[in-house]
This record gives sequence, C-alpha cells and structure tokens, in this order.
Amino acid sequence: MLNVSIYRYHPEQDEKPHMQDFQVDTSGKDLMVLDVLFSIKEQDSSVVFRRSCREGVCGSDGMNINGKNGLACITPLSSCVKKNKLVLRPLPGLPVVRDLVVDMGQFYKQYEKVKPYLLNDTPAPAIERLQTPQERAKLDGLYECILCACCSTACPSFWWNPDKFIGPAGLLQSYRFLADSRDTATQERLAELDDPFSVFRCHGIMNCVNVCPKGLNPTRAIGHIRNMLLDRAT
Amino acid sequence: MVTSITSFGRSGLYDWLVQRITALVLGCYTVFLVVFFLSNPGLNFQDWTSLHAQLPVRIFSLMALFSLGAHCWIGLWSVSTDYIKPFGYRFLFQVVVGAAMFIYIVWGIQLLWGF
Amino acid sequence: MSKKRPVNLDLTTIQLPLPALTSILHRVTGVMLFVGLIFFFYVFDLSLANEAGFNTVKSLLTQHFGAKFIAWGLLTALSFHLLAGVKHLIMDFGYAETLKSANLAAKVVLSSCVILSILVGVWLW
Amino acid sequence: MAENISTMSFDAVVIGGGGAGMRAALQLTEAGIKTACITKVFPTRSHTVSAQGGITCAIASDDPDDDWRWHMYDTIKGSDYIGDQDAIEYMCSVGPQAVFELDHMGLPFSRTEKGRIYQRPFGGQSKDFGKGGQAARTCAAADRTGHALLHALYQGNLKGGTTFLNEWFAVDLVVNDNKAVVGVIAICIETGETVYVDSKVTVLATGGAGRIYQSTTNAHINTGDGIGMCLRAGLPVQDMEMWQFHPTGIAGAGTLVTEGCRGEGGYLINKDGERFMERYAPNAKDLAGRDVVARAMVMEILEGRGVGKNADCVHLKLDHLGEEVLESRLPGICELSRTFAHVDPVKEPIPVVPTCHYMMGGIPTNVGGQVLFPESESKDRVVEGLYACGEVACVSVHGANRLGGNSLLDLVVFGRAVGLQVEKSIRDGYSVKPATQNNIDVAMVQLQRLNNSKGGERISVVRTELQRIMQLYFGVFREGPSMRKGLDLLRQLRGQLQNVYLQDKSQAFNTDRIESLELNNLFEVAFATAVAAEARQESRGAHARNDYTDRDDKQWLKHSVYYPEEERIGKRDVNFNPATMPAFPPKIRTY
Repeated sequence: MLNVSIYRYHPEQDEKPHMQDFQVDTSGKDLMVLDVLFSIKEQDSSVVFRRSCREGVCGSDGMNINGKNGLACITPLSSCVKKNKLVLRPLPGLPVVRDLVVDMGQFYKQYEKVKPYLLNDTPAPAIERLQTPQERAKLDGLYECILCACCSTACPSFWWNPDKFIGPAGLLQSYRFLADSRDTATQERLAELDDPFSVFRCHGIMNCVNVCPKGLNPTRAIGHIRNMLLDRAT
Repeated sequence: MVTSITSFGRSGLYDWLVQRITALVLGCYTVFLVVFFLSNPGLNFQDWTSLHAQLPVRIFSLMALFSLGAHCWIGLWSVSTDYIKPFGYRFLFQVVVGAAMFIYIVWGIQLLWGF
Repeated sequence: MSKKRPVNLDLTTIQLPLPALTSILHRVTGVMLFVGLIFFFYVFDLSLANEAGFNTVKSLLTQHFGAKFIAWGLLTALSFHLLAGVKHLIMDFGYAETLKSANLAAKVVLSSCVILSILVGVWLW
Repeated sequence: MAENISTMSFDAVVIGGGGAGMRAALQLTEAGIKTACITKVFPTRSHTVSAQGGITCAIASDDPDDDWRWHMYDTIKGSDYIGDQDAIEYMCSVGPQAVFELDHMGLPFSRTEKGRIYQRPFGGQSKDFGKGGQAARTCAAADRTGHALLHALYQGNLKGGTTFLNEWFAVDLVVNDNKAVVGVIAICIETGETVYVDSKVTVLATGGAGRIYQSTTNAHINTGDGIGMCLRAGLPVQDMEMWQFHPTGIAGAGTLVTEGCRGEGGYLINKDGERFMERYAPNAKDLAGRDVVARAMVMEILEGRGVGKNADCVHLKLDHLGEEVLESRLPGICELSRTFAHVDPVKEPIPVVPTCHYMMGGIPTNVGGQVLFPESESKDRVVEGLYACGEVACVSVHGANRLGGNSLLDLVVFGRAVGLQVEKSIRDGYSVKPATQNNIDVAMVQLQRLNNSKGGERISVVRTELQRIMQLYFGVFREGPSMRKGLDLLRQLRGQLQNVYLQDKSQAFNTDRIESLELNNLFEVAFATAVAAEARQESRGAHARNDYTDRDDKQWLKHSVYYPEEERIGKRDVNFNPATMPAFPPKIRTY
C-alpha cells in the first residue's frame, strides 16, 4: 500500500487547506501518478484534479509531486516516491480553486502579453511563406511548449511578481516568435520587453529547466532574448 | 511593458548592464586590494596612505565607490520589489537604501580626498 | 466564493535545485554586505585618518575576536558574492545554461567559497 | 418548475475548443460576428493536441505535379466508397488554401531544402489515381503536427480576439417551438453556475468519443458530448458503426504511435520477425488503409504469431531508421515509447496493438456544416440553427475508413466552411424565435435528474462496464450473435445509468458532476454504435463481420442512420455527384 497525502481545499466547506491521507494499492506496479489519482477518486469522488490526454502532451495535470512540479500522467511512481510516500500539492504560487486545481489566469495573462502569434506585415503569398530547414530548426525546443505551467510555478521570481515577470513559459514563447524567420515584428516585440520586470527577473536558477516535462530550456531562451535586447541597444 | 519609476535606469537592459559593469569594477577593486594586502604582509600607515595618495588609485577608488552606489541600488531595489509587497514599506525601504548610498558616497569622497 | 483563495507556497515542501541555493545566497550575502558597508567605511576612514587610527585598526584585526569575526564573516560573504557574480557573468555569455552544467557551476561556487572562507580564517588568525 | 437561470447572448456559439471549433470560431470572429467558444478544457488541452503524423493535403511540395484529385481518389477508395464525393471533393480542393492559412498563422511545419512544407508518405496515398505508386502527401511538423496546429489556432484566435468560455461544459441543446436550435445550457465548471447561452446559431465541434472503448488512443475528455446532445434532442446520427482502430497503439497504455513511423520506413513484424503486411497488402504493405493493417495484425495475433508475454501484440520496428532520423522526424514517438512502453525505439521494436482511435460516423451535415435530418433515403431536412464540424460531424469525408492525416484536414477545412456558411446565413438575416421558459426547462431535465439523485450506481462502475462491453462485443471483428448479446447488456446498463448517483453536489470545480454528464453522452454514443453495427450486415471499411465477410454494395452502399426516438436504423444515399468531375464508381478495394 502506497501512502498518498493530498492537498485538499474546498472553497464552500474549508476555511483553510489541509492535507488528507489515502492508501492506494498499487499491486507493486510502477504506475503513473495520474493512475494513483484515479484510484483515489474511486475512493473519494470529491477529490479534484485536471486531466485530459494522459500522455504528456496536453499539459492539464501539472502539479507538485513530492516537492517537484511535473505532469502526473508521465511521472512514474519509481521516479518520485521515497519511503513509500507520495505527496501531491497544487502548482505553487497560483491561487487554488479547489484541491489540486489552480487558477491559471495569471499564467495565461503573461503568455498573452508576449503576443504569442505570428506577426507579418508583408502580404501573404499564395502558398506558404518559405523557410529553410535551418531557420525552422531555430524553433525546435521552443514550439513544443504545452503551457502546463510547471516551469513558471517553479520559479521564485514568478512567485514574487506573477503580474510583472513574464515567467519562463511566456518568455520561451516570446523567443519562439522572435526566432521565427516568418515574423517581422522583432523590434516591436523587443521594445515591449525592455523593462526591469518582464525579462530581467530571471536569475538563472534553472528550476524551470529542472521541472519541464518536455525537456525544454527557458533559461537559454531568456538568455537569447537578453542578447537580442543588447544587440538592439548597442 | 511594465513601467517603474524607482528603478535605476528605468530600462531592464540598462539596469542589467550597469549591474554587470559595476560588478566588474568592484570585483577588480577587491582583487586589487587583496593582492596589495597579500604582497605587503607587514603593512604600515605610510605604505597604506601612500597607496591612496596616488592619483590612479584615487580614481580607481572613486570608480569603485560610484559602482558600489549603483550596484547596491539596483540589487536592493530588486530585492525590495520581490519581497516587500505593501507599497508604503517598499518605498520606505527604498528611501533608506537611497539615503544610505548617498551618505556612503559623500563619506567615501571625503575620506579619499580628505587625508 | 468571493473569499480569497489560498496559495500553495510552503517553501519547506518545494524542492529547489542547487543553483537556486546559490542564487538566494547571492542575495543574502548582498544584503549582508550592504549592512556591512558601515564596517568597511569605518575601518577605511579610521585607517586613513592618522597613524593612531591605522594602528587601532591593525590591533582590532589581529587581536579583537569580535572584530575578527565580523571581518571573517564579511569577507566570506564577499567571496561568495564575488564567485556567484562570476558565475552569473559566465552564464550571461551563454555558458552553463544546461541543467547539468549549471549544477556543476553551482557546486564549484559553493566549494570554492568554503575553501576561501577557510583561507580567510587562516589569514586572520 | 426550474429555477430561473441567467442568460448570456451571442450571435454564434461554438461548442468545443479543439481544431475544428477554434477554426470555426476564428472564421466567425474575423467576420465580425459576436461569437463565443465554449470549451470544457483550456483550448490547448483539446485532443487535437495529440495528433502526430500530419495533415494530408495536395500542396505539391514533395511532388510538384501532385493533384488534389489524386488525393480525392485515395480518400474515396479509403472510405470504401461510402464517403460523400461532393464533400471529399470540397475538402481536397480547398485543403491547400486551408493549410497555407495555417502556415501564415504561424504553424511551425517541418521544411524541405526548398523551404516548402515537408510532406511524408502515409497509408493509402497514391499518385495518378492509384496507378503512380506511393505518394508523400502528409504535411508535418515533426511528429507533433496536432500540437503545433492546435497552438497555432489558439494563437490565431488570441490575435483575432475570440471570446472563450474556458472550462465551461455544454449540457444540452435548447430547441425552440419551431424546432430550431437556439443555444445551449452550459455549466461554468469553476463556479458551478448553470447558464443558458442564447445564440442564433450553435456549432457543435465536440470531437470524438473514443472513451466508449476500454483501450483507446483518445484523451479522457473524448466523451462524445455533441453526439449525446443531438441524440437527446431527437436528432439522428450517421454511420456510427464505423470506428477506426489505429494499428499502432502502444500495447497496454493505448497511447498513439503515428502512422508516420511507417511512412518514414518503419514496419510491423510478428514473433518470427516476418514483415507480415507483405502477405496482406502486397503493394502498399505497411502503408495500406488502417482498417486493412489493423485486421491483419489481429489475424496474426489470433493465429498465434503475436509477441509479448501473452502473445497479444506485434512489433513496430524502427531501429533500422537510425537515431538521427528518429530524433529529428519522430522525437515525440521516442519520448512516448520510452515513457509508456519502456522501450527505446532507437534500439528495440515497440509493442503495438490496434486501438480505438477515431469515430468516422457522427452528426450528418452538408458541405457547409449545416446539420441534416435525413427524412428518407434521398431526402434531408436542414436543422435550423445547428451546425457541426470536425470529428463529431459526418459530412461524410471518411466514410467507412479514414485515411491518416485526413482528420486534421477535415477539421480545418470544415471548421472554416462552417464559419463561412454561418456568416452568410447571419448576413442574410437569419433570425429565430426566442426560447420559452419551457424550452429551457426541457434542456435542464438531464442536469436536474442528476442533481437530485439520492443514491444508486457509482459513475466509475457504470463507465468501466460500458467500456468493457464495447471492447468485447464491438471491436475490430464483429459477429451477429455476440453483438446482440452486447446490445442486451447495454440495455441493462441503461437502467443503472438512469439511476447513477452524484455523490458530490457542491458547486466549485465539481468534476464528479461533469463526469456523470459525460457518462450519459458516452452511453448514447455506445448505444447508437451497437445498434448500427448490428444492423449493417456486410463488411466494409472498419466494420468487419465474421458472419458477413463481403462488401454488399447492393444493400449497403449507403449511410446508416440511427434514429434515437425509435432506436431504429435507416439508410441514406451516398453522394456520387462531385461538382467538377465524374464520380469515382465503387471498385474492389485492395492495397
């Protein structure tokens, strides 16, 4: 039996959040954390969490698993459980709606701030806009982001200034468009970023890289943005 | 774009660059002093004052002093905006830091040129 | 429903990687040094004022335990702040931006600082 | 009787925030129509995100002479001739425009040396109407095309300023006294508030329902909500027996492994290491239609040539492609197979098994996405105010079997087409009689029964049983007697379902309530599937019967239509009238 401790908070019933313990029979199998949550929901249907694709591509079930942010559906017990104990808490730093569900509003707002869409002021051709494989390769490691918020909610700078620091996820997407050869709004994008909060709160602690379930590297992307800002200003 | 009027240069890039350049100056100054102390084990008052009487050293010290002022301000400003959320306290903290840096700089100039 | 929602931010439950430790220590030592500036300036002022002042400083730093301890503490903080600063500069040039290398860099900073603080102690005592 | 609920008003409401829904919403918003997109998950969490291999379309990048008519021929042949030829013609000819729009929106397609969109071979693709050999027509963004497409569409909508009602669940359609659809009852999941979303037109883009099966590549959210809503409103659905089993789901986990693996040169082997598809499809081999490959795999397993501990799967061999190709063309597959099969495809083959993947059937619509009510075999009536696109709709471009890469094309082409049609209709002054309180009360019945439940069966128990029945009696191979048994079991299960117990009756983010409503939808889909499968006495496309092994064009070159009120199956003519060319007549289908 696996000991599982879950962060519980129900806005209609609880003044404050508390931890609740469950016992789950894993039959010795190396289940994913999400499977464990399903067993718990069978025991107590009031336990609430988000889930969708169950294969690590939709980004619904980001949560704090034994202290580390990750996707429940692709985190095997063998990689997180210590001393037969699993502690599940909501993503840090965002307001908790109920149990493991957080209000992602602030996170999405920062994503929207970077204008995460292609801007091109030239008339669209009758076919696609051409792009060499080398130009396209610059988007690798950027476009794969699934907006699970694991990175931003593992970032102390985002905890302290969620309304001002764009955070690793937003900045990764910002760079995804800065790096796209089809985008012509580079200067406008950079101008929007040159303040003391949006980009420069990154202190390179690498927790975003540490937790990203897709193995992406926002820290490096932020470095590239900084270099572009520097290049533009000097 | 997040606007802020209390930051050093009002531009993130500018603050960042100033922080790096001042760090470099302060780092060099520290190493310079450490090397001086290590190479003068039995240091006496004359050696010490004659070092600081040289114009290049005075200019170096002055650079370090100004760097210190900027470096501290940018660093502590960012600390204050991270951890101190109520506006009043944050502003107070920034005033104290600003005043302290002003005093240090005046004090430093006075002691460098005053002896 | 209008009441304030809780936030899960109990730092004791959240794992942070080694570079996070060096980053927070960089801040802590920065604040320490800011507070310690008064000692630096006092000592500087005293030592340059006249020969008596210089000797006071010298004897304080060779005999007075409290003064020595403060000096050791500040110099340790200074060495950490300096080393972590160098790491920052290296990262600014695009090195150590993978998790592995950043962890290694953090380890190097932490262990060099321990060595330096011992050396400072030896030098002072 | 019911308490008065609050109302929100729009000109158009799109239900579903996947590829089809967002494409439709984008078209409508850009046309200046006051539109809301209701989506039960944040849009980028929709199941389109899991599509891997690509979007099939004759953009003439790989082959400059490629022709959309060749694509049309392949699609009709793939559909086993019950795809509507006017719709397929529309999809294949408009496709390139729709794909280029995606590129302009920012979709990061992989590229060729010439800078054009990279295309890979997929199953069932040919040149020159089947005479010119294998074609490479599937436009890809590595093996994350669905992800790239969904995000590009969401980004396009952000740019366009679409109103999203994120994490809102649509419960039932509101139908006015003139039998026109005038909006939907929806729950804001976060607060639990129930709202009547009043709208001139309603677009269903709720996606598939793969969760009726135990083993599926589909996300947990694929519960056929749109089908459920239609059936409860008395509207019929079409070709529901046609469920695609994807040949390569990871054994045990069910996670999808793209057909692109075989497109890039991977192949299936049995326990003897034999490339068995050479026997079943001598020409196309591993790139035959999905129904053909899935059946071949099941035959191999049934005849004892399976691999694994229980010999219940076969192997997909990729290691000969080399690490470089795998990491650049199929990085997501490498990741998934390491996570879910504990196998590194660079070194070992992946254990795979046919897994429920796609619903070819759905709500019958015309090319403009208007929902149709088939009144007889040859006569349809347009259901006023209701549109459908994407997997939930049956236009029908997939007929009895969908070709790989055609689903993404379907959703952008018809999402767009719905937008255009709705725009035209509203510009032409389409107006409706507002809903009465009674109309709203009717749509609230389901929800109220659930909210008042005081004991009975648990949701998870009923759901598990439903999935077990469907897997066992309505899988890759089907047979009359066992399907009739399955139907009986489903009828019994219906009793339990009506008595299902909602334990948690609180408001905020009550996923238990949502799952109960989803279960009702799953059941509606499953039941329609079962009735339709039992009725179609032939084997065609994905519908393979042991007791009727041949295709029967005389009786069944028809769509099946399930009428919910009588629980009966009717037939509907297949369209053989493309606008610009002669029809493709049915031929024997071999690969």
